[in-house]
Amino acid sequence: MSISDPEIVTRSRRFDVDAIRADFPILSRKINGQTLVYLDNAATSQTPRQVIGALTDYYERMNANVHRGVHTLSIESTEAYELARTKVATFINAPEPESVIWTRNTSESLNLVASTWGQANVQAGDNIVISAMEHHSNIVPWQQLAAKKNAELRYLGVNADGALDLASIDSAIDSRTKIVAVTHMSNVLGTVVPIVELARRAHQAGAVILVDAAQSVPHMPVDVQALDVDFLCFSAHKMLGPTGIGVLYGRKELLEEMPPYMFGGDMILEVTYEDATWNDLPYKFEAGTPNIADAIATGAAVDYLTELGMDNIWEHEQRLTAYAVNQISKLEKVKILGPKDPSLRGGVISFIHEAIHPHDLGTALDRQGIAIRTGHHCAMPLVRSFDVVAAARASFYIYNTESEVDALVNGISEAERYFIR
Amino acid sequence: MSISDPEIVTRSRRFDVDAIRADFPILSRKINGQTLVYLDNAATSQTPRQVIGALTDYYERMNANVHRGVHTLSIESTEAYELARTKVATFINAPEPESVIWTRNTSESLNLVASTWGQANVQAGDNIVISAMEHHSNIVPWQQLAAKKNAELRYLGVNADGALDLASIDSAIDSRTKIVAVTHMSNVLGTVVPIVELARRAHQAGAVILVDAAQSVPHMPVDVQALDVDFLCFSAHKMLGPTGIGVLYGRKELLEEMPPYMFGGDMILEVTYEDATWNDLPYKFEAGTPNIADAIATGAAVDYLTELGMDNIWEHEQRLTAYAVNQISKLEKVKILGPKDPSLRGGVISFIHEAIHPHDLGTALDRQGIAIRTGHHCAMPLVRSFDVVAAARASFYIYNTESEVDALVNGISEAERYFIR
Amino acid sequence: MMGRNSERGGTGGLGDLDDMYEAIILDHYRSPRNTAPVDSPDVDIEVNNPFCGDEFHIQFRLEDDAIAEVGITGRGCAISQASASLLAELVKGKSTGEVRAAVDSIRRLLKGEKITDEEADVLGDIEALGGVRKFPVRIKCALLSWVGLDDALKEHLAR
Amino acid sequence: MMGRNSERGGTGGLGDLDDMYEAIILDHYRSPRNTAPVDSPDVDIEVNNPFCGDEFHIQFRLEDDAIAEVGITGRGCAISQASASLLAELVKGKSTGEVRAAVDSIRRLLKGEKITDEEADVLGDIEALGGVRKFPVRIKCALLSWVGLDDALKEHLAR
Ligand SMILES: Cc1ncc(COP(=O)(O)O)c(C=O)c1O
Ligand SMILES: Cc1ncc(COP(=O)(O)O)c(C=O)c1O
Repeated sequence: MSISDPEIVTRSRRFDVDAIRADFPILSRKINGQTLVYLDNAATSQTPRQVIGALTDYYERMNANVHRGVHTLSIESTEAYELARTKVATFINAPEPESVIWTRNTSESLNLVASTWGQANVQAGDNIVISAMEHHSNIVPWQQLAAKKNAELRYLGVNADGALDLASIDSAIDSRTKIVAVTHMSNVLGTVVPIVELARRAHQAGAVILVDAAQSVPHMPVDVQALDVDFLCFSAHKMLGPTGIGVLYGRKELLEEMPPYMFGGDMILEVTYEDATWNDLPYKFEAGTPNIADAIATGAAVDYLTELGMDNIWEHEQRLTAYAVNQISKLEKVKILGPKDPSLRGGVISFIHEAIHPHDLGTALDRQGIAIRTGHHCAMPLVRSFDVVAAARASFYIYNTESEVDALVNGISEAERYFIR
Repeated sequence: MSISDPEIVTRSRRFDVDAIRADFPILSRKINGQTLVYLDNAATSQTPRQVIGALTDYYERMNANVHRGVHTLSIESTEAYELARTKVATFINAPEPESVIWTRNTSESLNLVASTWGQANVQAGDNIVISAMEHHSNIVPWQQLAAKKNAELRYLGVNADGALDLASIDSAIDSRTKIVAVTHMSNVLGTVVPIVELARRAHQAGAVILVDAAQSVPHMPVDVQALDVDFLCFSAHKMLGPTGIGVLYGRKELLEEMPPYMFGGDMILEVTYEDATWNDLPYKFEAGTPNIADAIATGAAVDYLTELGMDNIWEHEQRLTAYAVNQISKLEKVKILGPKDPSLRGGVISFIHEAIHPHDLGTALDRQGIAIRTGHHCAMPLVRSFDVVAAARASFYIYNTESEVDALVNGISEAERYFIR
Repeated sequence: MMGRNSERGGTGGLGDLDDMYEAIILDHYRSPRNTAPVDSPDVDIEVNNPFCGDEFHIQFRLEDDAIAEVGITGRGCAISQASASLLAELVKGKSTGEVRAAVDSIRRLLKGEKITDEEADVLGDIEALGGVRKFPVRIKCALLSWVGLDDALKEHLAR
Repeated sequence: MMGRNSERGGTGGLGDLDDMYEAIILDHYRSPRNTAPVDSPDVDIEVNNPFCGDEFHIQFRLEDDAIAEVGITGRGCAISQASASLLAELVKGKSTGEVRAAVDSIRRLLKGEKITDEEADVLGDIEALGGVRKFPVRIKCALLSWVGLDDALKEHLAR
């Protein structure tokens, strides 16, 4: 994230948002007579024609079940499927492709680790450390594991300004901590969490660290070796890819020791009527026919992002976020949750209107073609800690512009004129 | 499957294979200079432009995360996603859409039942009954469950002619049987298993019955109420749909009692830092962002199949299978596994060449543009019971023709000329 | 994307929002009726929708099987608040049977089913909630207090 | 699809199959060498590939660190059978070090890496296996007996 590096500033001049927008067919759609302003990227991102084309191409040219087929289509689809895995591995700088496991989504990646690694490694009296700003998918699997194992679930705190309470690390992580499982970037507050520091502290205590990177991998350079993390989870649908596919990266030594998650198909080495043995990584964790087409399309999404440059993407979003925080703050009745300093956060801005319920605001914006998300954002306990039960959230990606931020701010004013008299 | 019904014979005249073939772009692909002859449908089926179009349309027009979004795209994608569920429910005559759960594939559906229902209902001393012709995905989850619970795994036998040994039911199913989990149609032998009879016997014993319908739902009319089954599992990719999505149908009363499988996202009702409660069916079993695009495309596949008529499809494949069994049997060195009587089997024909190893045969056929599968077909113990470790398999679908069967037979003769001198 | 701001400027931008937020709904949202707590209520329940966080506290006192006094407070979106206020107005003085019939009418109205002229007469202003039909995710908001009331009545009568 | 049969008729249909199944491979497949069992072998192992079911029984006897006698039997596809037979021919009389070097050469050959002229000389006919490179799923078949032999030697030498 060396955004002050001169080389990168030069490259970012080539970050041509108009050209990017032209790659996304949906962005020219009219909603209620207005051109779509899509600001719900933290929920799911839109899909460029390159990714849609990868899907179409797969089904029109090489669709076949992978692995062990001797016919041409099967050989080609296997190669394309494994090439996509290699692309993802390179993208996050995984030491080898077989430590990249395909799952359905971030949630499945998290459940996989809690069920297999957790089942094998967490004992009564141990503790599991997560943070108070996790998505439900990184809370509930650990609640369940802790309850089953008689282990303790501990929370790192969140300050009033939405930053992680670093002081809480001392009391949370100790010699009985088995795993620290934290988000890299909050999907509500936009807060970026200091993973390197947490990884150091976790490893010092003899624990492993898992990172929920659903909101970071799409938006910033993520290097699993530089971060020194043991597990990393993310979803393709939030990074220009298709729905239905996600990734679990795991340190190879850990993955090798873990029992399988599901049984059948590719994950099998040998079966008798009495017993079975498991295939090598990564197949040990991929039961049944994989999501071949969407894996290949994820490879195309990674190509697209790599070509833009993750540094440039982060810089674009930082600029947009600073502008948006500034403009939204001018609205008197609106309060932004999370860090005000744009350098501490990504392009996810949740806010509360003191007079308009988020759902009414969301509906009023939708009438103007502006898509935001409203609700608890699958982070009920966190949202409640701000003394509300629902918030509005605008979140950005590569194709968003300052004039779309203007449309949002203007749209909120319109809603005020409508609801407040 | 009333294929002698005059009404249906009339309709089948309208089963126009040339018109069907025109819907499948891949079928005009050249492989090694020859037009593709795709006979690997039991592994995965090809995809018509209507299904590819549903995917493209989704990403170009309405891509958004489902459920609880108040903006137009989210409302539209939610409706399309739930409409697809309703289409699948109608297709298998499920009493209500919420008993249709989206999974990744048949394997995940089977693992889900073994892990949740199995975990809650199977106790030490109980037994689980499967058959000797199951796919690994319907063997290993039950082996694991039995081992964990100290329960017994029992196998219904398979006769030398590939039919289920009905006599073995008496000794296998008893008052300690908790579940009978069997394939509807063998992916190796093509054998159609008498589910109605097994369901009756299972229910008589107080057990539930699960059907692995991966090879039946794509090819014949399947009615969960007429069959009187409790669980039914299948994959979209074998029925013209996309990869990465499957179905678990379950009787609502059973699904309601089952604990969730994975945690997070849509399956949550409420979360506090201490605890969580679950959403209603079907969401209780759908953690995280679902595979929205592929669910919608599965709806398009169901539309395509419904328009052709499952009775007509079954009739077409019966005709083709009878022709293929007859033609292949003329090859002296080839032995077909499974029932010779076409009315007892579907369009999956595994065979062994006494002089050519299946892999060499597969490669030789591929050089002629003919795609078959070779190997153990994820049914190692069954294949071994025929005293071989690998077999060649040709399997048919709606777009296959008698002249493709001729090409296969001719291709085998070519391979004989090449390998045997 | 340029010029978007001016393109959509003015106050006409929210035109068909009126389909959902009819004047009567905005009125009840801005000035909800019957919000005073009820002394020694016969029914005293909380209803909530965890997905949007809307929460209402519904109390009422019965006299000879008719609702003599009602009080509803809570927080929620314009739709759920107006709906709760409209409900409070409707039920006052009605017998439990009449109330449950009205709940049934409104459920069918929101599902897009036909209701009879007599039913419409009973609902009166409440028919305005029908505009929500076009916005399926908001139907739950409109129904929240009604479903809560119905459950509470059912339970009360079963006692 | 019509006329497919005649279109592809004749014997020319399998043209580039020869890339993989060179004459030398077909020859070793049809008449495998050194299939007789070895008396009191120093190394006696089974290797198998569960995915295709190929299985070989490899035995050999050492004299002064050289392979004096070798016997390989088993079943598999043309590639794995020919490969096993070629292996048996190669190793006879070679020192364990020479054999392990040859295994390394063939591994690199099949990975598509360059091998030196000296290595090619050692491999001789075995270079024919390189044709399998174009058929990635079959590389495992070609390597099966070599990997098994290498593991067995490694273990034997470690004793
Ligand atoms: C009978 C049977 N069961 C289960 C499966 C597994 O299906 P999937 O790989 O889609 O999970 C298959 C497909 O190979 C099958 O044929
Ligand atoms: C931080 C975070 N974690 C996890 C998830 C869950 O991702 P998915 O729904 O793709 O499983 C999300 C997305 O909503 C998220 O933002």
